[in-house]
Amino acid sequence: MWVNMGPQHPMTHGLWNLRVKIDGELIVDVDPEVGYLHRGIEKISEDRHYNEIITLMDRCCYVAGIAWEHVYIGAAENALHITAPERAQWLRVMCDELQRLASHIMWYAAFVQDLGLMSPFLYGMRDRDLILDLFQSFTGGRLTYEYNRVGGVRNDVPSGFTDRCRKVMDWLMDRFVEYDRLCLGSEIFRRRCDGLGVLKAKECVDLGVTGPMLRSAGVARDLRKDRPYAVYDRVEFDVAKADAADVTARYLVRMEEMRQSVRIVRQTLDWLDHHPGPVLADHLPRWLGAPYAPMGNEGYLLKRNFPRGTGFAAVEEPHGEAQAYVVNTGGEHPYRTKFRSPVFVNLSAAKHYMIGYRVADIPPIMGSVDICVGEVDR
Amino acid sequence: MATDDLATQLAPRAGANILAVEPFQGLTARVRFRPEGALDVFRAVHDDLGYDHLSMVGAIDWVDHREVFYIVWSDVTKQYLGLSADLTGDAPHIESATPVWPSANWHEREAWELVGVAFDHHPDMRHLLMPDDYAFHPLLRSFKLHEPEELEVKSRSV
Amino acid sequence: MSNVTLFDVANGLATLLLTGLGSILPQPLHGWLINPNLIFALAATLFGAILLGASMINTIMLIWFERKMLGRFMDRRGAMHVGYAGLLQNFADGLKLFRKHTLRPREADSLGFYAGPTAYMVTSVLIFGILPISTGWSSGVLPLSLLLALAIFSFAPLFIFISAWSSNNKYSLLGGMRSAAQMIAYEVPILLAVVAVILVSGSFDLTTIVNLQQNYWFWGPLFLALLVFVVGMLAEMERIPFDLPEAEAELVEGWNTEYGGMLFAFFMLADYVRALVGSILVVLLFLGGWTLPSYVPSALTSFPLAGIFWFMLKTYIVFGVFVWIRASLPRVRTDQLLKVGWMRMIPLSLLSVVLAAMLVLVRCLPVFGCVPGLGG
Amino acid sequence: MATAEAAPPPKSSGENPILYVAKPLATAARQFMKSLIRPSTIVYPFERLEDPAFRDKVAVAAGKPIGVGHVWDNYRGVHALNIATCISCNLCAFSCPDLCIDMVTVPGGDPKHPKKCPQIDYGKCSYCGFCSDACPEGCLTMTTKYELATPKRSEMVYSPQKMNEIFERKLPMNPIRVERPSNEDAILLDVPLCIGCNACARDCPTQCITMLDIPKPTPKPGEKLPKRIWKEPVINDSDCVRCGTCISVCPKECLFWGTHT
Repeated sequence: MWVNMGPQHPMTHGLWNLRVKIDGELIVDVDPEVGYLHRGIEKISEDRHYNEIITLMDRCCYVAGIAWEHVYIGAAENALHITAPERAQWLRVMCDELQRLASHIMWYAAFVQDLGLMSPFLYGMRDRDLILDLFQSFTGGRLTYEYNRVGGVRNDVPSGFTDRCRKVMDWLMDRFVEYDRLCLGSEIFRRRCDGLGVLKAKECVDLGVTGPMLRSAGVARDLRKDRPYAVYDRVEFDVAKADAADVTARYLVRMEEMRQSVRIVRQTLDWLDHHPGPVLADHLPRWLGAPYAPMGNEGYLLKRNFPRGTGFAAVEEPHGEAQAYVVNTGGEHPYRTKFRSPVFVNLSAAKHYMIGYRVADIPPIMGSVDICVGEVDR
Repeated sequence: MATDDLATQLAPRAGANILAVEPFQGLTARVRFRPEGALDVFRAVHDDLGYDHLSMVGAIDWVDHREVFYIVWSDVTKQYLGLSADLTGDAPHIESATPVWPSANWHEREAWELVGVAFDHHPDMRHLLMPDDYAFHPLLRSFKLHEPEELEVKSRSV
Repeated sequence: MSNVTLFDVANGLATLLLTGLGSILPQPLHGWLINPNLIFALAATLFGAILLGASMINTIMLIWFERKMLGRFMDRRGAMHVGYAGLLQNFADGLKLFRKHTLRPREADSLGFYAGPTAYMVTSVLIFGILPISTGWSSGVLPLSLLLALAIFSFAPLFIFISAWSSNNKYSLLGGMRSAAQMIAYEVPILLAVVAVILVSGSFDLTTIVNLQQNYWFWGPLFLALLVFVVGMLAEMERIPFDLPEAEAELVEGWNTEYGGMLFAFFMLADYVRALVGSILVVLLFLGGWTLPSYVPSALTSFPLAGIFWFMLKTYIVFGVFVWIRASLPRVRTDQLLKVGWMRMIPLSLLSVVLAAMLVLVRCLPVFGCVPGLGG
Repeated sequence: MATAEAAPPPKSSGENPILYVAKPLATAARQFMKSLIRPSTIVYPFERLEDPAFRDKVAVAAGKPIGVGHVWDNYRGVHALNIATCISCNLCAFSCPDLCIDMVTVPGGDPKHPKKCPQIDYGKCSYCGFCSDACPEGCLTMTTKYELATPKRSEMVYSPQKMNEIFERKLPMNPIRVERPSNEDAILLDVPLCIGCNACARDCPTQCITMLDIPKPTPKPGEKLPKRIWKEPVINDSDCVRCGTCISVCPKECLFWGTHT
């Protein structure tokens, strides 16, 4: 019997459809259907200025907006041969980690709620709100930040921000203990999650699975360590790793990542306190340096013969490895942008970690993948 | 020089199909190859160079031809490598990378439906993001964004 | 405490009404109206109406109680805008559901679709006619009231399955099957736990059981039975952690996916009626019902309706424990649930029966000393 | 696990089964006790985070970092427009990625140069703030107003007057202004192409272009002088807001962006 779990279904957390073939309560086949949220971001980008694409990136993944901005900005800066100032890089790292915290807390909330436990959902939303408050205090937005610019970030953090941020980090560290008590301390949780959705390291690599799913299989692969971008080579942190490759292992990896993120945020705050400086690169081309896109660029571009190039950047987004490929042919719009979403790939491997389990296991397994449909469909 | 090393390493199995190995912003290098020998190149990159992880498959419409690019990652060298092939002709097609990297499955489905590059011997070539009977390839340059009146979905399944 | 029963009240009301009405009417009508059979019929109707009203109001207050309490567990407030502290919110919700159009899927089986929720509701409410709320506040002395209550209580899976199957929906069917399997699996340990109580009290009559435990509530000596009974009741009431028939994460709303409007309200209300009944049974069987130990000051037990007050207080506290469990535990899986039911709960309940039998044999209770009347 | 076999049963952690739910129960109970006094919820229509008095009360009373991150003034909400200082430079409309800004005529301009101010369709707006970043005069800013619910879609279109009313309410406005880069490109003139038509000076919103006379060269014998007005635009760089209007109105495409050498 084929059962449609979606497009409107409490398990899907977004707009996609998991077609499940079941035999009694046993899953015999699955077929994820995506595309319900396809907005054609890659097509719209063809008609937008480099900076205007940032607004699209925020909507690419609605729980990890600023991380996606970083993905795109990295590729765009490569394509345009621009380097952001140091302070901007630190700010980006801080934003990435705050976003990772927000995204993982959101994941925790939704995942545990799928197991039928509603209190952690509200605890999670409550604590995530503090991070959104922090974001709002310097970007002006709570979900769609529009903070990065080609060549840096829009503005510096306001005074007093670092102290507030530290306070929130302390609060969060206490909450993580509570989260663990509610989940790992509960035998029912362990019995629901242990041994579910196993995807071993070899399969993970073959299927291109990245992020916490891969790290839960014992592969300590993290772009922040392996191929440090921005200033990740200057902060200290450990790569979270687990060996069981099941749902509990993914839970453990994400919880550990949150703790490491707090650690990184604290280091960035210390750096930011002592190193004032510009946050936007100087000597930007006119149509990038200005915060807007003025008229009359076409003739200018022809006369200036702006350098062309193709940029590629990979960023360890909360869900996994996000990559962007930006082709700059010298025009004011990128010729082609291509984004690689980690969830897209993790979802495409669904057959390999879902078949053989039971219908009741679908929510925990899918929850542990951390689906964000916005970035699957783009 | 990294690019020369790559070229020599690739030479025994796919030397004939390699057009160039060029430096690339953000990647170790980019290998341009002939689409006819795609599978050989993939195998060489996967087995000999150890790039066991396919990150991305994308296609670009350059109006006169189309380009397919692959980004692969090696856990040993911790490096990305780009592969790219230019496809010409009215019906551009290339061998599917799924036998070498199973993760190419959805990427190739997406590249086919958005840019119209056919992947031969793909195990499951269906529409992914678009409706099942969508007749256009939206990421072609000829597909204009601001002229929606020209676009009509030919048939629609209920 | 008076010896007036609720039925006596209803009977008196009916007599007053009919004789009063009859006295002003001419003869043939007068004769018909003061006919004892008619009076009895009206009394029974009144009794039912009072019971229904009381149980419904209690159920709705129970929902409010759960919402508020769950809110505090989750660091939020719960309903708070309609009425004082949201007291009237559930009435508003009920009114909204009542006004809604009832939709039936085209392919659904009409008879089962409508009969299922109705029968589920009716059987759930029926139990209130049997349960003694306080001294005399019952339909009378039923020697087998406990058995009857449990028998009616266990009708539910049948009706749930009927309505699930006739909805013609895959989620509903799965949920209905889960529900049936779960309820049948947990009937047995519940009954066995009740057997322990029966052994100790020597009676099937709830009033007798309650009166027996005035000074030694059964939860102490029969702790194992209480545990089995509470866990079984959680499963029977389909509350978290055993709410997998309507596990919304995988089955949307389980067996009531296709229901809306008043039919959904039936299900919802009946669920809470069953929750109320479950809590009441726990209080009756293990927590001494409306009695307080004789050493508490008599001022606490002598005010009007004191029995009902203490009884409802205990009931709400028991329900509060259910809410607490709901707020802190995730839901288990079907196979685990059945495994726990058949392989853990039944041995435990059997053990509790053996323990109870031993208690009866020695005619002594731990802590309370020897009780001559033990075991009836 | 590509085969359709039953998964192996999960392993038990081997703890005491009676106590195995004690930890989460205790955690929930602790939370219950904590939130008995005051849950974290903010009762929104009555309590607002943008109200500083409330914020302090909550943060202090609850002992939680509620609202600690708030610098509400930074919030990007509905725009406020100061019509009086708007120079009709069009930059907001051009910087809008969603094309939701229309420039509409407002009273106050002279008949030759009607005053045009932005009208924003909030049905399309994505609150990215590019327009207020682009505004050279700081007259279009974003405020903390965020309640836009309305029964009609047409009411989502905010006219300049309506945004001016918001400005007059003196709500906190986003204080972050993106500084103009110091090495900003200027507008340069390709002298041989200019015909001295005055279009740029006429349309310049800041009136920073003046047309200066240039000497009419004496034609050599046989050479034909170009047909033009013997004037040339001179741009006052310190007044110029770099809106590019002159470039777009120039009939001969003789103005362009570039750096002074």
